[in-house]
Amino acid sequence: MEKYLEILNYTIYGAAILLLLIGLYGALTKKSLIKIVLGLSIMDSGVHLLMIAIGYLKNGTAPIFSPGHENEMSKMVDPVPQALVLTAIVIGFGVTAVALALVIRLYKHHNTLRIDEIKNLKW
Amino acid sequence: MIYLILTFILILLMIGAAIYAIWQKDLLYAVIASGIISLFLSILFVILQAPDVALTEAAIGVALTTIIFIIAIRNTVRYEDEHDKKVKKKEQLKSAEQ
Amino acid sequence: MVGTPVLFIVIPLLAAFIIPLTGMVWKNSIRIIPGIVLSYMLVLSVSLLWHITETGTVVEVIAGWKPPIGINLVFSPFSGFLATLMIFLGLLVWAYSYKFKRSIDSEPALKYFILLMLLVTGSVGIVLTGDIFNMFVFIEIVGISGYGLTSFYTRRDSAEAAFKYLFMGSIASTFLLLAIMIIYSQLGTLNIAEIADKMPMMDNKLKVISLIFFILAIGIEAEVFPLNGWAPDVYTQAPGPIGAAFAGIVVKSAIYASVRLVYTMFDLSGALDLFMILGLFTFIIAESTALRQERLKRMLAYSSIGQMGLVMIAFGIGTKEGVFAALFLIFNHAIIKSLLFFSGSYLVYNKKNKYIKHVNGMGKYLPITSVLFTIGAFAIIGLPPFAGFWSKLAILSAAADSKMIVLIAVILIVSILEAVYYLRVINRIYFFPKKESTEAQKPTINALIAMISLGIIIIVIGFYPDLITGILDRAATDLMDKTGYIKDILTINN
Amino acid sequence: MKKAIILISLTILGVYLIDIFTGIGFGTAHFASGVKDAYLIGSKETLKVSNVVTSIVVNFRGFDTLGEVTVLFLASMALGGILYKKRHDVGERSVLFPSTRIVMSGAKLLFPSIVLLGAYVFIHGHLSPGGGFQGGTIIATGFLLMLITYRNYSVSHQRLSYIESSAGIIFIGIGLAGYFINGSFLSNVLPAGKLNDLFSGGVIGIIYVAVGFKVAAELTGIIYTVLHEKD
Repeated sequence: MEKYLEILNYTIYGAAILLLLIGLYGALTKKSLIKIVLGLSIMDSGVHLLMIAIGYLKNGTAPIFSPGHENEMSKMVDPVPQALVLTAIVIGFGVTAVALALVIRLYKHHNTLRIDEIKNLKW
Repeated sequence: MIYLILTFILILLMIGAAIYAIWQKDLLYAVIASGIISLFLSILFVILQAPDVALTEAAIGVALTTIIFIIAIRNTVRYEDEHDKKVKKKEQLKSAEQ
Repeated sequence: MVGTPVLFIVIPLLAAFIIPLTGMVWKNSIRIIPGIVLSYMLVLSVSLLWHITETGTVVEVIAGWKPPIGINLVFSPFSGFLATLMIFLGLLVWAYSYKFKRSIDSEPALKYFILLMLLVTGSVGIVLTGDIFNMFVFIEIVGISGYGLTSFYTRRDSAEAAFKYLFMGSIASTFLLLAIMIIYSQLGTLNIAEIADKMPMMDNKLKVISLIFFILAIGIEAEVFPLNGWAPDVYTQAPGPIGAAFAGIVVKSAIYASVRLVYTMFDLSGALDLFMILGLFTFIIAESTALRQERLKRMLAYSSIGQMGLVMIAFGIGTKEGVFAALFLIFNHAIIKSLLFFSGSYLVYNKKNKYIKHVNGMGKYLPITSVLFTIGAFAIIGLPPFAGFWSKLAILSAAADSKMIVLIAVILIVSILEAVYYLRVINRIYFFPKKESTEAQKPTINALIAMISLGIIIIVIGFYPDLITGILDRAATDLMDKTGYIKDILTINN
Repeated sequence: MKKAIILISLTILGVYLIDIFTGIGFGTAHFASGVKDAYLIGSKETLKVSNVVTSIVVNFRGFDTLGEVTVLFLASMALGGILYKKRHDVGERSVLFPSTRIVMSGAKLLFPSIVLLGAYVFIHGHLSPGGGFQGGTIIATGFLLMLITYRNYSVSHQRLSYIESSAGIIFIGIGLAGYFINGSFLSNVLPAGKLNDLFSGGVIGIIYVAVGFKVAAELTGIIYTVLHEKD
């Protein structure tokens, strides 16, 4: 039983990689511009989960020195990936907002969201 | 133990929501599904002992990203196959009503 | 000494936050402040470059934490040279577009100049930083200002080009994050010098996969062959001077990042060969595609991609002569391609599709611009009295020293292709009759100043290459000296 | 055909990634000596900040945060350029449905408490989970609620620009104070105080409050610009 539960642990990596692949698949094959942006944002979520999972320690605690527990340093999970993900999430939101603004403008010019009908430039 | 099972259920729901978001032709439903991914993701971050990231993901992923997608959809079209005849008819009927 | 490297980042950001406030009071400050900031950065970088010839590399720590803990900025001969070049080009782009969009109200202009200033700042940041995650942040700064500048005109296709760029850029940043995390999970650090120091501890399989992710991510920005689909469209759709900024500034910073990875961080022997093969593919395919182009800016874009391939070949040779040739090529390409973009956009000014045939007979109506374009074209082909000759010679002799005869043949054959398509344009400028309908647009005085100063630099370097070879030589030595780089950073006592 | 090729290559990528990450291992320490311990000790002993993520984001790697704030600033700039129109029409927002009375009064009731929560989160960023980004985004969601509930709720672009710029100037100003007093940008110029005190961590709290204001103003500006985009 315990052994099977061990395998459950790795499902977090599996889930993160699956999210990444599903997002990439959507971004590469879908024809609708909004679907493409959606795929990119799902892909970002996958990478963020992967980064947090790398920093995790079994039975660890959050990297905060709460009063009375100042000496539990060795049990803390790695704070560095968390700080990096914090930065990456905010950057990802900025990129998504710019992408959607571009989508709105493309729709205004071409009156369609389908990428195979917007091809003044070669893709 | 209970955490492990909870994690497993959350992961299954998340992957299901991701597949639904890519498969669904109605963009509004797809966007809501991606918001649900972010929601489960932020719970997962709490389980992985990252409360700071969970707060950020909850505010940005669930609220702001979803709403900005919805505004974009309201400004463009709601269906992925807008040239599908059925959908087009529906849209025409809607605009005739307004 | 006027300041320290951190001011290269902080002063432009401070100015970017101040400009919206002063713009409410005094509209012209929107245009003037970026110029002042860029000139200050140029003075600072030149004086620092002078300073490090005596004292050696300047390493600055941020927030007072010594390198593996805090972020550090490195101003070495190599990075300092590139930073100075980028700032100089940024200043020229600013001067060229100073009167840009003056007739329209100030809001788009505000965005244009702030985005341009931060594009330069982000590129300088990529070059100076000594931390891979910090590099990721600067790459995103460059990316977002690039998307904004590409879609600056509300023309039909500019949003499409920008979206294409954004799509590639997002995938690139995902792979970059993956590579950074793989390295962090193994070595527990993000500092480039410490990664280079600890690299032998890492498993070989993980090393290869993270290098592949890095090259995939940075190759998109550096316009390496299978990943450069976005570049010609962006060059075509962006405002004219921004094409020069992309070719001269953004691509150079991406090349710097990939070179830093291959030469300093990874100790894989096959990495240089990978570099060489990618460069050869990029060079041959881009130059032969350029031959078939009908639009002037598209042709210049493919030529620029081809030159980047040549730079990668030169870095791939792996000897000090190769690095020297590559740096010389980077310098020449930056000034020459900027001149070509500047003068080319006046030759096809206000034409809808900017076909090459629109330049017919412009030699009579725009004499100075045409002469400058001709100088640029001759220089990039590598004709003797101009700067481009010396860099082509340097790369050929570096290849000859390493006994790569096939490489020499390939470079010479492709150079003939290059000569064909440039001479075709020049033939049209001087010997074809002008069409009635096309109108010539006289360049503004500030654009003329920017172009003429570039032309003068090309000719002067052509006659006195010694002016530049000293600093290039020091930069090449600095790049090859891996242990020196690690020692400079990790043993700093500040 | 194209889909099949993409599926096959994605499967290969997935197998590779899973192989790598099972090799890296989950839930165990991966490296012998990393910067993690230096951050934990430095945060507790030198900076006296109990939330280690905050001390990394604001002090150890504060330069990243400066870049990140700039990315948001640039995104709102680029957004304004992409969706530029001669004038913004306030008052007719056909993008949204009209909301009912219940939603309207509910939003009015919730708005102050959301803003208060956001302010609490970024003031206590160095003691408890949260901080400038989190608090800023929470405040922005409060404004978002008001913007989508009331059809003619408007936020002054000029005022947002004032807040944005002055918060950015305060951030860089504190950094430059460290540069001129201690010789390195962003270094702590105020006394560090005692662990788990509200006034601890020196400049970290002040910088995080500035970041909170800036993020809130920028996100509200982004939402506002996109919301007012219509034909």
